[in-house]
Amino acid sequence: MSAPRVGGDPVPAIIRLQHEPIAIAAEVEKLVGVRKDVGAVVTFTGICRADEDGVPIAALNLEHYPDMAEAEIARHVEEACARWPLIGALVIHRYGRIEPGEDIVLVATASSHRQAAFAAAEFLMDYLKTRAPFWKQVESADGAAWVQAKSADDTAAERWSAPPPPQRDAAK
Amino acid sequence: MSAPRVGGDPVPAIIRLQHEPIAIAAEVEKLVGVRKDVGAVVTFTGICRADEDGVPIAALNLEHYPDMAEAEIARHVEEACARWPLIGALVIHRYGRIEPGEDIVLVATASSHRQAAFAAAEFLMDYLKTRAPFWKQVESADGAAWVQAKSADDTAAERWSAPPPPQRDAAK
Amino acid sequence: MTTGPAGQTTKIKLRYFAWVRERVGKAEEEIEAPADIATIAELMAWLSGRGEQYAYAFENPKVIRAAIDRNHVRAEARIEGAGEIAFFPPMTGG
Amino acid sequence: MTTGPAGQTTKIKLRYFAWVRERVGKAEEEIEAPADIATIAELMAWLSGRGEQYAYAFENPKVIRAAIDRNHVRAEARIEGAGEIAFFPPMTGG
Repeated sequence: MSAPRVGGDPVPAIIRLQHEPIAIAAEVEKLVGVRKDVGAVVTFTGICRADEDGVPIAALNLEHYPDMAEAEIARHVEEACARWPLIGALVIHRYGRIEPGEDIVLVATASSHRQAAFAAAEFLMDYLKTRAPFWKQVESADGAAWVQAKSADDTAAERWSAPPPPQRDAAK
Repeated sequence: MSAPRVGGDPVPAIIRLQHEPIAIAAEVEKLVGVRKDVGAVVTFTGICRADEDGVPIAALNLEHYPDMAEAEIARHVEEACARWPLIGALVIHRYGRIEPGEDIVLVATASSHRQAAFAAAEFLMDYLKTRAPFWKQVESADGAAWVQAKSADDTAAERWSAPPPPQRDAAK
Repeated sequence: MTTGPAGQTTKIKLRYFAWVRERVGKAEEEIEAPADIATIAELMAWLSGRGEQYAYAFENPKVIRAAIDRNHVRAEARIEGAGEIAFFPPMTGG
Repeated sequence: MTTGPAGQTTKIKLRYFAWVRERVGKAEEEIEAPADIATIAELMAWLSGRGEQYAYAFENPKVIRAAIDRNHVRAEARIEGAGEIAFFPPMTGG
């Protein structure tokens, strides 16, 4: 999806699954591009920690459902664009083997005002955690183990089920 | 302030006022550094828009109270570190003449888990908007005009006056 | 999903991910299921009876998520007309 | 802030920012104020009487913010012992 249309207004969106490391600065630059009405950019970077629940890990292996993951992310980017006045949105998710310190996921949102950019980035992350078909397996000295889904992530995603509060007026 | 101590735990913090453009990628890299427990990094970049309330602008001129601004930001970074389990926090604010498309401010927060990083970045931005001694003047074809403070920014900052909700358990 | 010659079986393309894939022992397969299996829940119950590995994979069907043609569906969703059905654990991306 | 020789005036270092600075016509100054001025609000009222520019700068004291020694204070804050007092409009940073 390169430009979901919401109310006739095209919002540039970048959605990509890749094994390669994410060139964060370059990706964000592409997102903001030549638009002159961007006042706020929020980025979220998910990074592979060196331990999981106190156990040192060698790597994460990220399995995904290729045909579904991109479509599922695209649906949520469209929903974010319908909920908030975004100028751009970006989701890049890696798969395969990822070592501690490496980036796993990048979400970036651009808007004229900061509240929309913050809310949309949180919304996208909460949905990625609970709805995007990715599964993490931890490699450690004990062998390989699948990461358990966390109920706190479901709780975080559920708060978006209520209708969004009315937009506050312009505060960048 | 390079390491506010909260409960004996030093949190690396970078606070800087400068006229020069902000090297975002390099600054964030410094923040995360060699820490292996960072699982989430949120950045907020405030950018000079090409128009203010529909009027095309030539530039923003940012005046500040040098001795006070850094101290005021440092107090709020310390408060953020006391409220959320941060691994690092960064605030870089520019002053002087800034043209459309240029960055004005960078806030970055690092944590093991995403909710803390998001909340702390929003908290810092809300406070910068309402408490940090900076004043924006808009240069346009009509001359120079001081930007009015927005009541929506005060409302946004006030929501942090209530005690923070209890930490949800670990969801990166 | 296509109905078999006598109307008694249907061909279904299945995909498995993460530990469901590991327990079943394969990433995808095409199966012939009785034509009277109408829902995801019924399909999981029927798969459980196909052998030890399937019984292990589907031992706790409440935790298994499913998708029909790349859309999340609930256990009570009807499978008629499905091109591809996937089973997997709760997602842990992001 | 130091009390003058007869105890009747106090020396105060003042700083002005943004449109307060523009209206007053200077960024900082040292003044001698009557010693009975106890609060920020009283200081603003007294400054208003120092001439047209001050009257213009402080015409609506409710919108003026103040800091004593680089800490935000309210209009009713006492100025005794202040090293530096600043007046400015609501902040618009970030």
